[in-house]
Amino acid sequence: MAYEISNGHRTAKIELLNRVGHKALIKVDDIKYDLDIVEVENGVYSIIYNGQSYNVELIRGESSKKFIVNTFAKSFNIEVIDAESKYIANRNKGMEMEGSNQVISPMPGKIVKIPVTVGEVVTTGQTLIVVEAMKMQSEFKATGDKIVQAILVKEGDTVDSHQVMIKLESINSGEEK
Amino acid sequence: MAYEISNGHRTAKIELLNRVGHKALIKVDDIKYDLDIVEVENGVYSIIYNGQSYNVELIRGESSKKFIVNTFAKSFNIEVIDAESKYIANRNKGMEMEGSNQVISPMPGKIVKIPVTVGEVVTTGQTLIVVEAMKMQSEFKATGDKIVQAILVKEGDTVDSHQVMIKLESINSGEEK
Amino acid sequence: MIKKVLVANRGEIAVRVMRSCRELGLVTVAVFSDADRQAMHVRYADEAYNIGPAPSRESYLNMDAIIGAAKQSGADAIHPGYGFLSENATFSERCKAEGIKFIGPDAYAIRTMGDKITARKTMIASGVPVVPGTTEKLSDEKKAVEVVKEIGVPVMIKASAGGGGKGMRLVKKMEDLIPSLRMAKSEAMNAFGDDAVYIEKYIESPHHIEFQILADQHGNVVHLFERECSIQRRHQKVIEETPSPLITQEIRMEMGEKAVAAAKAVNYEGAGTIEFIVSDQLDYYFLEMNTRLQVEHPVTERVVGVDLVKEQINIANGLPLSFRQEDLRQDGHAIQCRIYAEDPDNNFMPNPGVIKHITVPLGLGVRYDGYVYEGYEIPMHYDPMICKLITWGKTRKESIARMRRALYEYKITGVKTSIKFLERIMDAPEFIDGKYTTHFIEDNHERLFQTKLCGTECEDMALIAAFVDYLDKLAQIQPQKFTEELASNWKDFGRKRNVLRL
Amino acid sequence: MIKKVLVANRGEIAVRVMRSCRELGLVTVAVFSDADRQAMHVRYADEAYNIGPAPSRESYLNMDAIIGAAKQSGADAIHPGYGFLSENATFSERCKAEGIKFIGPDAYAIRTMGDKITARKTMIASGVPVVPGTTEKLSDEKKAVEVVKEIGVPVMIKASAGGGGKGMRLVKKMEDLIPSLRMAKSEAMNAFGDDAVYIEKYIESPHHIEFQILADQHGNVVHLFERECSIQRRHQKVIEETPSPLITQEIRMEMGEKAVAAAKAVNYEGAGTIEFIVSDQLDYYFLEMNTRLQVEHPVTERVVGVDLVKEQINIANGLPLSFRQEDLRQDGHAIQCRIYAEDPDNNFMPNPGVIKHITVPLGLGVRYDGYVYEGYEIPMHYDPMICKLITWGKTRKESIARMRRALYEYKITGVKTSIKFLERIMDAPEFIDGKYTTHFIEDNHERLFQTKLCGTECEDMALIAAFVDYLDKLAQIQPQKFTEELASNWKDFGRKRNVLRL
Repeated sequence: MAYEISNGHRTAKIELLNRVGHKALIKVDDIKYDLDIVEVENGVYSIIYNGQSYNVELIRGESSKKFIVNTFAKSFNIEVIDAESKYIANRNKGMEMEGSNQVISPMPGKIVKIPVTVGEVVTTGQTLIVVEAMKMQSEFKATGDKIVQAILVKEGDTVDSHQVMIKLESINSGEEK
Repeated sequence: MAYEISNGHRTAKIELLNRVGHKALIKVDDIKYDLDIVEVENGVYSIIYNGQSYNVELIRGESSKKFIVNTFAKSFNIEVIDAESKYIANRNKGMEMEGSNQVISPMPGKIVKIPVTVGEVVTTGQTLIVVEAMKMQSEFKATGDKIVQAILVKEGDTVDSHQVMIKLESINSGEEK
Repeated sequence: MIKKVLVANRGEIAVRVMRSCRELGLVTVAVFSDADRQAMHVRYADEAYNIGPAPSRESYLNMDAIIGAAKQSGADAIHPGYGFLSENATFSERCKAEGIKFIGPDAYAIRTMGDKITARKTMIASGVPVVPGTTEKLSDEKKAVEVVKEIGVPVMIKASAGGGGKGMRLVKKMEDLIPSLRMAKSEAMNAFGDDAVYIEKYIESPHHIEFQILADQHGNVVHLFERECSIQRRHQKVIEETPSPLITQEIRMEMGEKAVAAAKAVNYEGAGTIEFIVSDQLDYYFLEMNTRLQVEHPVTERVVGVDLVKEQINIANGLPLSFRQEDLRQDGHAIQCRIYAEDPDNNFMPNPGVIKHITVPLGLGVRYDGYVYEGYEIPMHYDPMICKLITWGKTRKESIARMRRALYEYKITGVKTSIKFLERIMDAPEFIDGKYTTHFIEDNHERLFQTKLCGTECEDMALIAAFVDYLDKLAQIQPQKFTEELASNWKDFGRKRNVLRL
Repeated sequence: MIKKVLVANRGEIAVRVMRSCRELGLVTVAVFSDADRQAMHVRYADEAYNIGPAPSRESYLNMDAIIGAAKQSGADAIHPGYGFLSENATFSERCKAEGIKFIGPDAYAIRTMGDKITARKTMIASGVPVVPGTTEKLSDEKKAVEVVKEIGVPVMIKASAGGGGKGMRLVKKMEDLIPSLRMAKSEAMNAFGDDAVYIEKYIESPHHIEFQILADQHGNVVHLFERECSIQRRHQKVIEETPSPLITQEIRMEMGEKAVAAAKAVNYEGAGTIEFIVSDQLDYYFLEMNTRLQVEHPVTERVVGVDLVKEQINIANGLPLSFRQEDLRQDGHAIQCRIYAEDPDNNFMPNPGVIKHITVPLGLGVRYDGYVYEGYEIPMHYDPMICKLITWGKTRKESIARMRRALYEYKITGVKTSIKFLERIMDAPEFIDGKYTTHFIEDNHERLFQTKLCGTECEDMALIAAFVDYLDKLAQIQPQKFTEELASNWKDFGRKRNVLRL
């Protein structure tokens, strides 16, 4: 069975054609790779292809289909797309929120300051929230003229990575809502 | 509930009296230990008792009750003894084979030579089997005058750690059989 | 003699100090906040005491709690590491009053050097060159205009109590002087509770070069040569090396003498660092003194062959220095990279988290000073530095090649790090040629932030690893489903499908 | 110039060689047996090729397979490491014939030094002192008696093709000579297919001291001083150090000159080692030459500041040595401990297995050359060495203290190791005083095999860790049962029991 797999900027067809022990024949789009692949440590794969030795380290994401994968040169966010993922993706398409209308914490931290209130009109570049982690304060600013729709945290709160902190509404895009 | 626990040369009563987070009150025989204990890595415990910082590393054995435990000073074979273990221990007591009547491989290796045959009478110090591992050959010798009862491996075989290779029978202890 | 040392710090420096204590046969005592129960320094120490909640001011900056732990454990000395209480004159005094040896200078030296204006005055009095500018606290704006007229723009306005770039203002045109002065004073007041500022000539192509000194209780002071620390980002050092590729042997010995004079001026005791700003023409000026061990001390240790922490302890024990200036020499070249848990592709945003997997670089000429381990969660409360990587080579070229090799070997997953950014610095021609100033990172912005190419094959290997992992994990969870899905892929395709149709 | 290097080895030495190749910008090629697919050298290399089944003679000793991999990968040079094919004259010749540069000496040097009698003759001709004894293959028993009458008992009978203690016989009384000679000849025939033996004067309190040499293709030969390797068990080195605590500077320079003469006698090229046996009175005699890199080369690298693998490659490239004898000096002191997967408490039985957990010693002055990682299974087919731990100190005392600290930090579970045995050597007065011979381990048997005391508290901590682990794993498997069992332990004892009775 062929799967689809995406690394953010490219979606490829991928198929396991054969596998015996640590030898595998895998087709990615039109290229067939005759590989020697083995998980040497938890999450660390050693791949030998055409004599080349590759070390690939991956971190399993929140679902079994999502990975952060590091090669020597680059890091990728990779997702295996099966029927279920496709269904969810399609269902969400209509209701998906514009990325810039959420303020998301990229790291765990502590809320130092929220200089805005719900309902307030904010302009491009205005500071919405200040988060502190590892002795450094990061200011998160409005990327357009918006209205503060909801503030989901309060000063002194601890936030996790990827947590939504503030929701906004674009002012000049009435059709979106 | 109190358990019994053995480290080979000593069997102690052990009981968890209280535990909140990583604080625990544990009684070993007559001593109550008020501890801060936390598993910092898989199988590695950090214990702080009376300000002293202990690092204890353990390897889980074939059953959930057996451990090899390394402290800075020494290594122990530890076994938690519950009702089930006691029953098995009692049941086996009668039929337990004398240790020296089995030749057991202490490490994985390859059988190089078996200079004895089944039924052969061997004398103290006579070589029974030669095992090679890591470029070194180890000879296993008879610890008494015995009869070779069974040879469970053959030359060229690979053996695992703790595998029984040869069974013997003591000559001058007819009552044992 | 000291028998038991409490290390009032955490992270790599706590472990590093304890290593030298252990080599000296001293018992080590760790202190830890609630966030640090699982930290390496707690595991490494002979004894460990909790000193309060996660925020530094309630634990690692809490003098009462630290003195309390010292009393409880019977420690006869406290090593402060760097940061936290290491340059706190009150803490040095407090230790003295409690009869515990503070491993570092006394309050007088810390105070004198801690106030920038007082330090400038003291240096001028001792014949150590300072950057041309004011020697008094500036309150009169007219006086400021006079000074700047004399030394000429550009100038830098700095807070006397300052550090870390706060309360600093660069003035390029005379008409910007007064507004900048007012802003700097207001910033300084906010940041340090003290609006004292002073003005210095701004050096156009500055190099940051510092000298390590050691001073015993008997008036002997030596310097252990320089460290070149011009690779900085937002006034934070990123890479340090010794010897400096800039200065000559003549200037080196001259600056070393001035560094010794600076330490003698405050009756210094222990290890300290005199920072200089150096122009392209090798004019050098005193910048400030750090009255503690520096983060970058390992490069000096490697090239001079001295364990600075052991020397600190020997000095604290009242022993005279075991070497004279003429016994010391620089052998080969050393570089240090600081590795942070941060995302260089996202404006160096801190990135605390759980370390999933780590492979440490090892082998000839590599030193690794760190504290994290697999499964350890880097807390969000403290400094994002994960480790320091130090390489040595017979030549500067070899030590760069070795650093490149070490960075290649260093793998860490779970948090984002600055490793690839550091690799790009090692490949930058200006760095390789040793021709760089403190503007290096700014000047090389484009080169330093471009990501490496990963061709189709490399990209496909990433996809394949994820795919195989996905299939294997699926097989573990749903062995049945997996067999069905895979059946059509196997060579004995027909037979298996028939079985499944039954 | 060499661009791609195939490393015909495995384990720590393969990784170590690749590190230097990477620093030189060379592409690395690994070869591996079926047992080594997951080995670190395969993961570290840029390229990797399978060369056959697990047994060495079918893979790492298989010249055809290795040459085949070199051809396939386009490697222009082969580094043999130590062991395996490193001292195989035929392999050196074969590489030459195939147009691949063998990084090491030519067949003539390997053959001359490989045969002990020829080597002795060559050394005598070059003015290098050899142990008094025969210079010809001994076949005539009368001749043997004559020789021994001349030099006097005790004597050692050795196999000409020998090594590793095989075919050796110590003769203390004249009447034992003939029977011992016959046995040695028979053993030599069995072990090496060659019954040639010779007789040497036996040195009563021998020290094993060797000199590292480097020789380029232009006739330049230098020595990089000595290594003291007298701590041996069954003729296998356990601990090495440099400088030797035994010899004087005068003897050092004299022996160095003889080592250079020895290398010149066979037109040597590359890195090599001249082993000497030294008496308590500092009489020294040529023992043998190892025509390859030694396991213990890192102590020399640290103290002399030279990367020996890089020098080997530069020499192979035809470059002249970049330093003269007078440029080299010894700086500080270095010690190496070899850590084996073996059980010192059970007659050093090899102990292959899976590495469960490993904590590597790090920090100032510590070098760790290894190859195992967590989850790696050490195969039973090859050498039991896990790693080499090297420490440096300004003085011998500091380097011992640092080794003690490093051994303390080094934790490895899953296989038994010699770590604690090595710790006891570091604590032995004879070792600390630097007054030891090759009989050290025998002489100190009782001290070296006594285990450390672990008091009641230490013992109880071991019990407690096992107990808590048992309870926690039980709770994961049987949450219900666990709750019942524990209920009586909790403070809210009454309430919970009531709930359970419902």
